[in-house]
Parts: sequence; structure tokens; C-alpha cells
Amino acid sequence: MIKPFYVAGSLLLLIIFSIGVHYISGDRMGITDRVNAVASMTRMSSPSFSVAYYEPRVGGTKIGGVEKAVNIAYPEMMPLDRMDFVYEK
Amino acid sequence: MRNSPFFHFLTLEFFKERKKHMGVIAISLVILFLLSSVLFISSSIRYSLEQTLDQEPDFVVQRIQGGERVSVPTEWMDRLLEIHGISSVTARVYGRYFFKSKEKSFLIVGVDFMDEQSHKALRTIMDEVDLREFLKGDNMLVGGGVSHYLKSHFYPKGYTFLTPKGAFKKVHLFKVLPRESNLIANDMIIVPIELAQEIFGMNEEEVSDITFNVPNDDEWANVEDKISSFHYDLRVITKNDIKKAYENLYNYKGGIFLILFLITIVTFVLILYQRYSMVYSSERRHIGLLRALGWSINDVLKLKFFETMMVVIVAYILGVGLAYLYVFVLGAPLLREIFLGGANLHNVITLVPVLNFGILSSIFLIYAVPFVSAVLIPVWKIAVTDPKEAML
Amino acid sequence: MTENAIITIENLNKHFKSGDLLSKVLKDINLEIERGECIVLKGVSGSGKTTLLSIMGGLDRPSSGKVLVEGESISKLPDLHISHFRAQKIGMIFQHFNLFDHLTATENVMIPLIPARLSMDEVDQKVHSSLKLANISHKAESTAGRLSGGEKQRVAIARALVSDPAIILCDEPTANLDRDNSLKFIEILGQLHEMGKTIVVATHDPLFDTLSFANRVVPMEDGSLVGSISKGLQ
Amino acid sequence: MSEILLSNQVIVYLLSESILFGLLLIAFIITLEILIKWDFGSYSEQQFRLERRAYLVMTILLFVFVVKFLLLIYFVFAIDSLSLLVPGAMCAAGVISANDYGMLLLLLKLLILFFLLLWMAINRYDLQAKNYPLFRIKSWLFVSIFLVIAIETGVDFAYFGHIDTLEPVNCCSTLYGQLEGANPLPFGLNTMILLILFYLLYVAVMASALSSQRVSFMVALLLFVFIAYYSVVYFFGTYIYELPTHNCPFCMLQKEYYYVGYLVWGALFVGTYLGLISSVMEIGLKVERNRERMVALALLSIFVLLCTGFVAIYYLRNGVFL
Repeated sequence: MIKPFYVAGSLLLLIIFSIGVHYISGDRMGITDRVNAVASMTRMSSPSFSVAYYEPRVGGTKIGGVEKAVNIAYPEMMPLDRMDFVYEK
Repeated sequence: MRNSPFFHFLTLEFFKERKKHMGVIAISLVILFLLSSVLFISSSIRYSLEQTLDQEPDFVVQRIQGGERVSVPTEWMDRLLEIHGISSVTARVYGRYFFKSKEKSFLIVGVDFMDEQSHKALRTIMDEVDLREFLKGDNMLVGGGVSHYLKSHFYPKGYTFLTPKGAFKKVHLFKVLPRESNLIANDMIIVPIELAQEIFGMNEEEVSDITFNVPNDDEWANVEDKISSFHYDLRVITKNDIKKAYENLYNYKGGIFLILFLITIVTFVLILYQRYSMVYSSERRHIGLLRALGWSINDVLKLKFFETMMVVIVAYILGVGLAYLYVFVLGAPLLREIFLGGANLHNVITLVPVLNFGILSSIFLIYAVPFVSAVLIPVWKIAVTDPKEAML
Repeated sequence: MTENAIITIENLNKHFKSGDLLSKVLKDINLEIERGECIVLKGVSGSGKTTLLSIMGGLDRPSSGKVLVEGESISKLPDLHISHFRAQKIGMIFQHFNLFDHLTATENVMIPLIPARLSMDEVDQKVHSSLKLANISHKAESTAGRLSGGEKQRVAIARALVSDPAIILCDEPTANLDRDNSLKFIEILGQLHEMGKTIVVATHDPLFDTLSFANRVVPMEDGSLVGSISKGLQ
Repeated sequence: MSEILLSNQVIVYLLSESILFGLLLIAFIITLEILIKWDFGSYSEQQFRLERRAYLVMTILLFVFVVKFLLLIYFVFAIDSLSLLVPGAMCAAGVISANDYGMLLLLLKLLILFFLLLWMAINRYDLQAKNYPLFRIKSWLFVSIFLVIAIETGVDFAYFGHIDTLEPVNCCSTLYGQLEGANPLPFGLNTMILLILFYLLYVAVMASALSSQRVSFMVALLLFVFIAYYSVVYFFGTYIYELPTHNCPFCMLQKEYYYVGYLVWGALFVGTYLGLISSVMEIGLKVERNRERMVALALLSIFVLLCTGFVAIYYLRNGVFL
């Protein structure tokens, strides 16, 4: 192998290394802890994506029909054509 | 490796002909950068959301009428407490508060601050908050998005809510939740539970829904069955449903992107095929000479294979590294809007760095397999060059 | 086939098909070259010298007939073997030198040794002694593109010699050289002859007519050998 | 579109498989041409062209082998991550059993890797000979590999297209667990005899390999893989999980167990592959393949040591067996 190649190779290694350092030393827990604390306090973790009220909060849970403004975490209710929903078992 | 003439020659050739590879590396870089950025953002969001799942209650009981969630009477709580294996039954009061004209909405959540868990959590979120002060009057904690919105609409101190009963309720803005919690708290307003009930026009016997935990995993199905037969208009949601919703959310935006991305990949493959056919046909004499000097087809294949792998790996490291820098150091400006949307309150979240085998290998495969496949036939074509080309 | 023959060619034909047209480049060639012989293939361009040389060196394949090198047929070997044969037995010197202009002399000479999986030290040693033999060691680290025609030719010789082949094939070696350099080249060729290499030169350069150490001059005309002027082994 | 097909890993996996299939189709057409027109004695331009094209087949197969190997690991990994979407699944075992195609797909994959490896061993030998003596054998072998891969690619799509995200599946404890009274082990073996067989067969494999008893080596090896699979699932696995009731071949691939499953299964399967290939080559083609056999023995020994090690470490730490 030739010298410029060693240089290029060590540059690439440096990139990997600095990513690793940033990854390990980053304030991962600080962010996660705060988000978790909010979830723990409110007992709900509804992602506050910036969607309009008529948009579904979770993509793809219901295709066709009118989408209702529901909390992201709670999927649409079960279809109305299911009789076990109407009658108590 | 250091002592191998083959690698010496390989790197020598690669370096001297680097201009030929630059174009391909540049295209690869753009593609890899886009792909990795999107996957990094979506997996970071998913990671954060999954982390919050541990805080979530195992079960939620809601009441459904006409397909809409309606208030639950608090007496249900007592009936739940009678079931064995159920613990920490808690009432929740929450709902969206709309600015009809602007189509913007807040999520108002009522919290019982006397509860041990909430108390502890509040201290994690903000170091200096005087709970007694907070509970004295009508105060609220708001997320970053809400605070920004209120300020820009000339409500810097507080906001007067209009309850369904027609009364006005003035609530003082007490503190803003820290920016790090924006992922779930951006459009959130936290108030004491009684105040939330007042804003939503509920009486004291009503709550939005009821949550509880079932510590023994094996009992989950059992408990779910029991509660479902409780009342005909009742809906039970388990933590697994929520987990799945997050998984889908992640797959939805990432997956749709990936499918669109396939078109780019096809174009990429065609460009590569063209380019390598061209580059290699200009190398015919060159390779013919190597063959005349005693290189076998296998030797040339090996040379070209390593050359391709070097391009692939260099582009991969640079592309992923750049995406990492863009997403986790710079916070992915512009691109994160795809994931956060712009219809409601503007959100600026802090992304937690997430790297794992799943993402890295997916990026590698979706890039390297089409790449090498596109190059395979041109490489073979050049490797079987007749040695007599050298005589021409 | 005599016992001392290193290359034996029997009833060799070569034709190219372009469309419906069949052009016969070599017609029924029979030739035997002994070990240590120096042969000059003489003829105008287009007489088929280069094609014959390529077939002897395993760079091209005959359309019919036999080519034996050291008793083994090379005309129908799989690629791995014919490449090995080229690397081990043949040293090629081309008309246009055919150096990699962006590499240095040393790197150029190294190329034939790469498939052999030697260590870098062994390679260095072989390259060094070969450059010395071709009298070009002083330019070892110069880029090939910057060398003069004569120097390039000497690097090409070094490259042909580096794997110590038994046979040296030269295709119009002096076509791109001036008279001085041509004479120098012939001088080196003489040394190689003394070392016992079998040498085949395809040329139309009259300089080679009076070559003192050439054993035979074989004139070629329109794809056939027309007699041969033997000078006898010295 | 089903949620499964939107999962990133599934998209990447299916794309890679499709690309490989496209390449193999090219190789397949060339191979057919070779099988029909090949005439090694001929000096015609066509024959030389075929000889060159055979190198394309080789290049493609080499690439396909490498990628298929990586994809197998990726596949298991993707399946594992899908277990979040499929109700009831705790690990890959549940997702694999989500429909009838899963297990078939996994078996096909293992089979294909073996035959690709065999093809490459034959090809290596063939290229080193002077007249391509085995080209017909290897061409027919490739034709059959291609057909199996065609089926596999079909099953790929069938499998991922038919995973129901609403219907609950069984988790590994139901799939592999001992139901009351039922013995999951083959031939009514009990754990003790299973273990004795395991170590006996290992000794038999080593002994027959070192004494160059080719046929018995192959037989012993095949029996060993079979018994080893059950031993890991029903005995050694419980020591990896440190839980006497946890019988699952997939959970050990997860992060909780430091991905040790990849090492365990990798050593077993690659070792077996190499051993089988060396004996097939030796019996069928009378070629010495000592190196492969030695590597195979080394890998199998690593496998046995690893399994035994888990038991030993557990015993040393806790002073009891499970």
C-alpha cells in the first residue's frame, strides 16, 4: 500500500472514531430522561407531531373513510360492522 | 497486506486514477446521505418514543359512544380495583383545545400532583419548581411550541380558555417545559387535574379514561377479557397496541420514503452501469496489457473487485458520517420537518443519537448490493479482455 | 521435432472473420525454434509477424494447428494456465513499449510479478536486479511517461526479464527508436542471447539483417514463411 | 399495503433478493447456452466466447454467495425486529411461524448456502484442471441451485405478504416448550441420552475425520447436526438463557444474550457445510480437501466448547445444574 492511501485510510478511521466518541459521550440520557419524565407525569406519551386536527395521528392505521382526530397512541376504534362490539358477551 | 505487491499496485492504481472514481463517489455520497439522514431521524424518534413506553400504563380503559371517546365515570375505578392482579389504577383527564380559526390545537393534560410518581417526575423535568406556588392559583406548565405560539399571539403571561359551558377561565403561564422534552411535550399544557376538568366542562365524577397496570405479564390476556365484558361501550387498549402504533409510525414515513427511494436506486444503477461500461472500455488496452503480462482473468477480477469495494466503503463511511453530522450534531434542519409536519404548532426537537446494526446494515445493503450488481457485468467484460489487445 | 526444440509450430493457421469475409492471416506455418536460439522474423507490416508472435506468446489462439512450448500444447489451455504460462515463460517487448505512463519504472517492472503472490521483499529484489540488467537502475523512480524513447525501451526490457522467462518475444522493438538507441537495444539483446534466452524478434528494420548473433532470419510474406536463412549456432 | 411490507428491513431484504435473482437469471441463461453449445476441443470463436462467459457465471455466483450469506443474518435480524408488529411474538420464532412459508424459507436458505458453497468448491477445482473436467457437473448443479433459488424468491414474497398483523401467533415457549407429557425430542429420547449421543457423535466425527474414513465421517456429521440442533434447543439453550423452561433456537440471537446465537449456529452450520463439502468432493471426485476438513473440525470443536462452556460456567457460578 502506498502512503497517500494510509493518509486517506486514517482519515476515514478518524471519521468513524469521532462518530463513536460523539455517540458515546453525547447527552443521551439527559434528553431521554426528560421525555420520559413528561410521559411518566402525564401517564401518556403522545408524540406532538405537528399535524392538523383532521389528520390521523398515526399514519396508515385507517385507510379510506374519514379520519378522526384521535390521540396518536390510540388506534381507531374497531369497525362498526362487528357485532361483538354491540352486544355484551 | 502491507507487504503484498497486489495491494501496493491496487492502491497505487486507485490513487493515480482517483479522478475516475470521484464522480461515482460523489453520486453515492448524495444518495447515502439522504438515505441515512432519513433513517437516522426516524429511528431516533422511534427510539425516544419506545423509551417512553416504560412509563406508560399497561392498560387504558375508555368509553366509546358513536365511535367517539366520551368521559368515563369515576365509579369504574372502584370496579377495576376489585379485580385481582391490578395495581395503580389512575384517572386521566386530557383533551385537545382548539383555536378554531387557526386550526391549531393544544393538548391539555390534567395531572394529579399529589401523586408520588408525578411529583418525582416533575422534579426530573425541572429542577426549581415550587409546587406549592404552582398549586396556589390557576397555573399551567406549557411545552415549547405552546409557549412560542402564545407569545406570538400576545398572550405572554397566560391564556383565557373558553369552557364548553361558555365561561372564561384565565390560566397563568407558570413555566415552560424544557426543550429536550419537545418530542412529546411541544403542544402540551399541563395543569392540575381539577383545572383540566373545568376547562373541558367535565364534572368531578368524570374523567377522560382510566389507566392501570398488571404486573404479571401472563395475566394480561385474562384481565383484558374480564374487563371487556364489563360494559358494552368500553374499549381496552394495551401497551402492545401503542407499541405497534409507534412501530407503524416509524415504518410508515421511513417505508414510504424507502419505496420512493427505490426509483432513485434504479436510476443510480443505470448511471453506474453506463459509467463503468464507459470507464472500462477506455481501460481496454490497459487491461489487455496486464493480461499479456501474465495476469489471469481471476487476477483482473480480483483487482476490479477490490477497486469497487474501496469505492463502496469510502462512499459509505463518508455518506453515513456526513448524515450523522447533519442529523445528530446539526439537528437535521429542513429534513426533520418531513417527520414533524407543519400543520400545527411548529416543533423543534432534539434528536437522540441512535446507531445500531439494523440501520447501518440496511443502509449498507440497499446501497452496496445494487451498486456491485451494476458494476458486475462491466467488470467481467473488462476482465475477459483478450491479451492480444496489447499488441494493437 | 528435435529434442532441443523449445517452440514447435505445426500446420498453424489463423484466420479472422469480419462479416462474411474470411481473411487468412497465417497460412500453414511450420517452425521449430531451439533452446537458446535467436530468430529474426522479417517481413513488411501486414505479413503476419505480429500475429505469429502473439500466438507463440499465448496472447492469441490459432484457428487450427498446434503450438507446443517445451513439449506442451498451449493452443487450447484454460485461461488460468495460459496466463500462468505467459507469466512464467514469456517476456514480451512491444512496439509501443506499452508502459503504464503514470507509474514509475519500478512499478512498471513489478506488474508481471503481482499474480505470483510473492512477498514485497522478493519482488523488490527481482525488480532491482532486472532494472540493473537492462541498465536503467538510475531511472528506477522516474515516472515512465517522462522517460525518453530509449529509456522506455529499457524499462520494457527490464519488465520482460523480471520473471526470468526462457523466451523473449520482441514485436518491432526498434520501430520507435532512433539509430543510436536501436543499436543499444541490440547490444542488450546480445547479452540476453549470451545468457541463453531464446529470442524471437519480429521486425522489418534492416539493422537486424546484419545481426551478428542471430541464428536464423526467417522471412515472412503474406502469412507464410518463405524459406529461412540459417546462420548456424555459434 | 400491509404494514409488514412497509418495514424498512423487509423492503431492503426483498430488494436485495430481487436483484440477486435478476443476476442469477442472467447466469442461468448463460449456463443453458454453455450446456448446449460447449465443445472444449473446438477452436471456434464461439467456444472461446463461452469460456469467457463461464467467468461471468462464476463472478455472479461468487457475489450471490457472499450476499446470500449476509442476507441470511440480516433476514434473521429483520424477522426478530418484526416481532414487535406481530401480536404474540416475543422473538423471531413467533414471526417465522406466522404462516406456513416461514420455516420452509429458512430451510431453503440453509440449503441454498450449502449448495452454493459446494458449487464454488467444485468450480475451484475445475478451473485448476486443464480441460474443465467438471463443467457439466457444475453447470447442472447450478441449474438446480437456480431452480431452488427461484422457489426461495417466490417464498420470500409469499412469506412477507402473508404475515397477518392482527392474528396472534404463538411465542417460542408454546412452539418449543414441553407440553404436558409430550416429548419434543425425536425417537423418544430423553435429555440424558441426547447428551450422550451429542458427545459420542462429536467424538465419532473427530475420529472418522482424523482417520480419513470418508463415508463414516459424512454419516456421523449428518447425525451430529441433527442431534446438535435438538441439544442446543432443549438443553444447552436453557443454560444460555439461564432458565430451565426457555427452549428456543431464536432468542439467543437477541441483544439480551449478546448475540451469542449467531456464533453458536454459525459455527455449527459453517463447520458442517465445510465438512460435508470436503467429503462430497473426496468421495465423488476423489480430490483431497484436507484444509476444508480441518477448518470444519475446528469450527465444530468451537461449537461444542461453546455449548459445554455455558453449562460449565453456570455450574461454577451457581453450584447446581438447571
